Amino acid sequence: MEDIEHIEKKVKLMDASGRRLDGRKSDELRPIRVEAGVLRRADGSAYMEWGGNRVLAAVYGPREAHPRHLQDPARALVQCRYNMAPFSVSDRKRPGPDRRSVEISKVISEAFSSVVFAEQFPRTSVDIFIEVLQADAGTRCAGLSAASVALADAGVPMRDLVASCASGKIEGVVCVDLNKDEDNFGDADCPMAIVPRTGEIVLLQMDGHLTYDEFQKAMDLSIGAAHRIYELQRDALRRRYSVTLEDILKESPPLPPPPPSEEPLPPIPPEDDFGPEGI
Amino acid sequence: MEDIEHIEKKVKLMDASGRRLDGRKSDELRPIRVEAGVLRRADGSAYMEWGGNRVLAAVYGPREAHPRHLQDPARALVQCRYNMAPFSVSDRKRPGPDRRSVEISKVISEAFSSVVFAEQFPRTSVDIFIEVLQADAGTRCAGLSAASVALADAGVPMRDLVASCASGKIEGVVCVDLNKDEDNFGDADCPMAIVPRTGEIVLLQMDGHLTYDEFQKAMDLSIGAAHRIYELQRDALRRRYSVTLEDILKESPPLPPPPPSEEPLPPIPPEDDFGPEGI
Amino acid sequence: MEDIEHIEKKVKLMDASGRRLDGRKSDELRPIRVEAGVLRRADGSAYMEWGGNRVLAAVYGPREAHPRHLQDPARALVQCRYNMAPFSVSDRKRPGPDRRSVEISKVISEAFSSVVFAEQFPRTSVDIFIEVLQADAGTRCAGLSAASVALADAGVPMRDLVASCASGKIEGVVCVDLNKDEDNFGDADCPMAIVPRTGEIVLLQMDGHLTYDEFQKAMDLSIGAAHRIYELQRDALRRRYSVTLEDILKESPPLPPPPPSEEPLPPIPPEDDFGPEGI
Amino acid sequence: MSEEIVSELMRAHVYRLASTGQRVDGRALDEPRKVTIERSFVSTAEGSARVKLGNTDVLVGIKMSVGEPYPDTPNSGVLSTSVELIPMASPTFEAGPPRPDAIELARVVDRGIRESKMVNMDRLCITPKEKVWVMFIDIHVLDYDGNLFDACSYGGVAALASTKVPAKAMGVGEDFALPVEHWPVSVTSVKIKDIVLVDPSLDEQRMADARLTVTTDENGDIRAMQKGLSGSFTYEEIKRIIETAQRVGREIRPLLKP
Amino acid sequence: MSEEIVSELMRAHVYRLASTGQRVDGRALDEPRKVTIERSFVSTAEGSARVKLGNTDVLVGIKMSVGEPYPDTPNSGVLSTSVELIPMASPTFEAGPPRPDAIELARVVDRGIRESKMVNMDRLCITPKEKVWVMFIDIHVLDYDGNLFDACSYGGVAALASTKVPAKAMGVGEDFALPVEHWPVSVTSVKIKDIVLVDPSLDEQRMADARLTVTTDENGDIRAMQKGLSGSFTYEEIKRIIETAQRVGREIRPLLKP
Amino acid sequence: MSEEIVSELMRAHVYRLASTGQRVDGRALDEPRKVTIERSFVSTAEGSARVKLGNTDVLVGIKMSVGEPYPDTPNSGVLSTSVELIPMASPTFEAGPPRPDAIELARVVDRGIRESKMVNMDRLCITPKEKVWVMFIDIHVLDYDGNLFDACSYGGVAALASTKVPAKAMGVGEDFALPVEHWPVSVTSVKIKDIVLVDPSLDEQRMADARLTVTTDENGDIRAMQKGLSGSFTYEEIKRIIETAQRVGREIRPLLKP
Repeated sequence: MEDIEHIEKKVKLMDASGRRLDGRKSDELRPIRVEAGVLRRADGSAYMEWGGNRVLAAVYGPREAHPRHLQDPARALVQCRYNMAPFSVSDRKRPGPDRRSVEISKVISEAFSSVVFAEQFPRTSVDIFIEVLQADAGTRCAGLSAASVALADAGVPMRDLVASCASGKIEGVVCVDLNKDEDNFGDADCPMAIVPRTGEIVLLQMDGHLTYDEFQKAMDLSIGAAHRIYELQRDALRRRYSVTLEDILKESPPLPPPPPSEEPLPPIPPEDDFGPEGI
Repeated sequence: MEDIEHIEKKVKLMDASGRRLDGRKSDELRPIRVEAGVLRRADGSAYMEWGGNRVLAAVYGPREAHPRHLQDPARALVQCRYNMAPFSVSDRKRPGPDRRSVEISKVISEAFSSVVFAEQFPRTSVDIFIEVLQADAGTRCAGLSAASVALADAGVPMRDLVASCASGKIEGVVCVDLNKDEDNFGDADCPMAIVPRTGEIVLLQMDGHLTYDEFQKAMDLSIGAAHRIYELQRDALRRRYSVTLEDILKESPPLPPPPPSEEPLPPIPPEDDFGPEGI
Repeated sequence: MEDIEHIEKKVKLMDASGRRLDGRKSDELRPIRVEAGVLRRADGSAYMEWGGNRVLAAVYGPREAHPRHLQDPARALVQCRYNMAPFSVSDRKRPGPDRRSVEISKVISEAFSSVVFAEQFPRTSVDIFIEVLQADAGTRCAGLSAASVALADAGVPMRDLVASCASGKIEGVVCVDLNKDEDNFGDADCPMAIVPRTGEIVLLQMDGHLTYDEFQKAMDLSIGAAHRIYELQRDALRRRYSVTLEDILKESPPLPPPPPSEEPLPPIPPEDDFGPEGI
Repeated sequence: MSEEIVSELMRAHVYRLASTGQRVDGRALDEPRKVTIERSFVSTAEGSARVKLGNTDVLVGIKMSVGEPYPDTPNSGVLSTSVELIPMASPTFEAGPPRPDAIELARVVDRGIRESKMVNMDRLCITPKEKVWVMFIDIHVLDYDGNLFDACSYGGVAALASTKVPAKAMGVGEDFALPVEHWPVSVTSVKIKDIVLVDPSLDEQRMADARLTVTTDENGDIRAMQKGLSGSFTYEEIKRIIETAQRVGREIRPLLKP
Repeated sequence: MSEEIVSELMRAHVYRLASTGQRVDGRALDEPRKVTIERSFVSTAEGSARVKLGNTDVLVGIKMSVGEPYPDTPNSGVLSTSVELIPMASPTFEAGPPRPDAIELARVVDRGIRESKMVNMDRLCITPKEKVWVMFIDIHVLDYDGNLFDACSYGGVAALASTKVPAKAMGVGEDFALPVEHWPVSVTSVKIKDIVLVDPSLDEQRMADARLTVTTDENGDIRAMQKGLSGSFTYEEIKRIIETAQRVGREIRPLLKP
Repeated sequence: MSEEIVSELMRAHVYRLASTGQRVDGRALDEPRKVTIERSFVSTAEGSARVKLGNTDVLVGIKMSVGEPYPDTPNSGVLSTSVELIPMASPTFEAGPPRPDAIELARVVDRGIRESKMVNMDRLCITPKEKVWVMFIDIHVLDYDGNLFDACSYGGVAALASTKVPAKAMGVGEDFALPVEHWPVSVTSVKIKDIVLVDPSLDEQRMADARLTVTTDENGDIRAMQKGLSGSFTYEEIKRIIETAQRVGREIRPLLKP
């Protein structure tokens, strides 16, 4: 799906024992780290490292939608802008949206639209900004998962977080969470996103070649992975607020604003480069 | 006038007996076929084949003009957008308006402005869309003539139809209705459009080289041709509605909407590929 | 600062006696001619020749600012558009603003903002247009100085005129008013603009390499030069209106409109190609 | 495709019908509209097809030109797909650069064709690293009555299948038909509340909560998918939609072949 | 050129005068305003002309560069004409990309020059198929008092006629004057209700119903025409306008020559 | 940087404090905020730096590619600097092409680096007239709390200083660090009424009347200056601001070195 780069060569992506180039098994995720509340100006924010991906998500709103003629008298607009930094890929990307970014922004906006309690905030917009700082395949899943945390950090009332992970096929084997080489030289990529509490699928794209059986295997892997992502998202919010997601969600709508800082911030593990005020 | 293509070579455009490459005499039109009411969504539409030209015209309105600051409190705006499909010419045309299209859109808009009873519909716009699907010189005349039928099909009140045909000069001979080769290698092209009932000239452009006498000969040919186009336009409306143009015009303004389909549609001749619901 | 052209070669910019290529001493200005009231449609205008620069400035306003959402309920917007004609430089410049023009427009707008009595004209804009017709380094200073005269010619109430001149360094010597070669091959360029009556600095930019001492020398030269420009600006207004700037400024705000032409226009010197109605 | 509002009355009517397995135009829930295809409509194009899917009407033209390959695929032709949602086709379409709707549409159509490897792109290489055939699929939407994803995809596939590469005129060999190897068929379903139906008409599409486009090949394998709109699907719904896409795909595929 | 509204009073006044063959500025109906031309105004341009037509004031600069010919005219130079309606010239002009008015204006000026074969384009070929002279006509409108079609055209013709091709500096031979072979003159008339007058001032142009620009050459032959505005002309009116254009063209042509 | 309105109350508070030499965040008037720099943040870039200046947070990435030199500098590399004021960083930033604020910012950062001759551009020539290294400085503003001029400049300098040129991968020799020869430091002061303070926070910047950015090198010499905003400075104020810039520059310079 990451169509920024294609290099034509033959690469052996899996060894005899079914291990992938980076040593993972077919159902294994890359290392993931997520942190909530990393920016000052934004109403909510999150930073995520997922394999070689580094993404930042910020949320503003609900705020007055503008220009005015875009306002929906019945509900908030949920608008996402996915953007890649020029230096986030091997060949410099020209600043500004390309067709790929426009499409990804659209499907992510739609994925969140049914999860946010938009009816509570007519005429407003909830603006989600995803910046890919370093890309390594799977940026839309990472961006979406980070944005979900940023929405919660902003106190935007939601039915649940959204969790996202892709699966794909490499050398005939269905695997979860492809990295860049696997995406470039693999046979299929299938990003999806779910609402973990209900199992609803809010984002689904696919390209490549999957039999019906392979597709089901891929979905099963993605769904399992999304639940693991969900745990990491909840952990991040718990670290940030010392409350559980359940506490947050059960009180919503509306979600109360985070306690201003009466609770001491949790200690940051030493290998963690960024405190709650950094990304 | 069709400046899409120029190929530099010497072409013999007329034989000893004064016949043109395609066998026509100097005052002879290419084969023309026009059909009204070919699209569902548009308020009015027409399809025209004219030599190798294939053009489609659609009309929406009178409808609220937007953006609002463009509204004229005294009359309807008559706005035409002439557009060539990327595949309508030999070398693919990039999508979107080029300078030539902008100019043609402007002169066609102006040609219709004095014919439509615009004062009856303040603050509205009458939007005319012309799509050139296949181009063979004379697309603006074909588009304008088709748009005229589409306006009538939409029930837009008008003083008359507008009929259009170009003349030009090839190898020193003034001829009507140049085809692509004649336009590319000819000496002059002079598209015009008239209001047949009054003889008023509402569009006139020319480039090339004409003496004053030649110009008058060209005008005479174009005016004659436009009257023949006018007959074809009226026939198309008559086939569509089983009423004459006179019936339509004498009742306007405003033109009543076409009878919903109580009248059976006329049979389509077998060589005719498109029924009234196709183009 | 004039980054339109760079040609890499070694040029000797100053001779042994400290004379520059065009014979000037380090503190000498190029020949300057300025004329007020040279355009009909604009509310005020001025034409300036400054060395090889030819610039035209026009002012419209105070007039209703549009689009409306830009209106400032407390004061007039002072907006400048600096533009270079495509033929004003050796290599044709594509029409429309480039990044350099945008920056220059911004700093000139800001330079005038504190000088115009903007509070007297809420919701309006004072629009300043500077057209560079022929460029020879120093166009922003020439444009700004001409615009100042155009503002006075338009009767826009101001605290004072603004006068502008650059200094720079060539072959280690601080000089005033660099020409194109000096700018291209020199070591520094430092355009500035002042309010002569108060000495306030309203525009200051610099690039290159100046020690602190050299900078002060440059500033001293520029300030001296700006006062000479100021005299020329006042002369132009005096020739135009047969009144002194002091007369104009002491009566403002608001400046009365120029006497319609009861006063005979001053004779134009024979070497002067344009009368008060031309540029 | 930014849709007008549908009246509540219409919405209730469509949904009530659908609950009993019926549709306004008489179709069954899993029944697509009639597809008619006219090939070689445009003689200035190297290939073309006019597709009507019910009253949705699109015209697709293929232009071939000689250009450079992408550096990372030096032995392959280049494919470029554009959709113009011209204002002729609907009161909701506006002139101007393509909006997100049109971009998504073009990219989904492109993916179905590209990922199914319909055209053997390696056979469109003229000189490796230097010269390859560039294939432009230009989709002109003429009349909009819903489900552009499928109409545009059928048009693209049918037009490619009728395309002759003008090698002789370009001085690079003999003319040849595009080397078509697979036959992707796109089938789109939408969900209205809890009901799923295939090939939505305009009214149905306007009130849909979620959309899923599935492109399958002649083996029934999945080559591309795209979920759209703000609603969600259950896993079970997705499986049923894929099965429908496989079945409908088998019905429509013969129509796309020349 | 999107004009401000003219007061009804002004409109009535102009029309009443015109009915008796008079105009606000004292001219006869078929009399153009005074044309003054200053050449070589801009030393950074290869050719230039400042034209005043009454109070309408335009500056035209010619830049020459070396570029590639169009594939279909491998032995001919290239001509490109732009008009900038800069906001300095009128409160109704706005900054930004050219609008339809400016595009039409540039194209009509271009056609007059191109179709009259004023410049022998074949003599601007340096190496067939590879290198030719590209000629940019850039028109800067400084002060707008009506009838830009003619003012811009005169500026373009006069500037071209004063242009020296900088071949030496570009390393492609010796400098030479542009090979001018014909002398097109554009003459514009407008119709206000039933009255036709030539070279409209701004007020006249604002209230005009129809406009016709006729470009004739030194033989009185017609090289380009453009009708504009929403009104119409009768055939007889057009013939008279052409005759006026031929006569006025003869008067103005000498002014355009260097 | 088109700022929101600051309340009159806040304005009065900040000014009253400043009159007594104090600031809301406890700094002295001539004291910059804390600068922290993290290098090599982005592995896809050839060099990068994340700079925090107080709570202002910018990420700068350097990309190197091989391209053509400008005709007038055939032996020198090419430098291109862009700033994206992404809407993530502030409610006042909007998506879209760069506005005048962002353009000025990028050009001032660029001038500081270019005019100080920080990088020896002649050593970035590969083949004279044909191939040189092109250096893209892309500045991504993540969190905006005032004074972007200095934060972006520090990011650019620090990122360049950590950049390794990927010559091997491009097949043009061995990798090498960018040849850095000078160390420009940008220091910005603003004036609020009659008080001048260095490195304004967002609130201070919002109410500032005038701004002056001074870039000095390791010798304390001036390499670039830019005055901004609608207010003015006296000559004396400018001299004091330059002296502050020299002193603060000396303090910050070591932080920018790798």
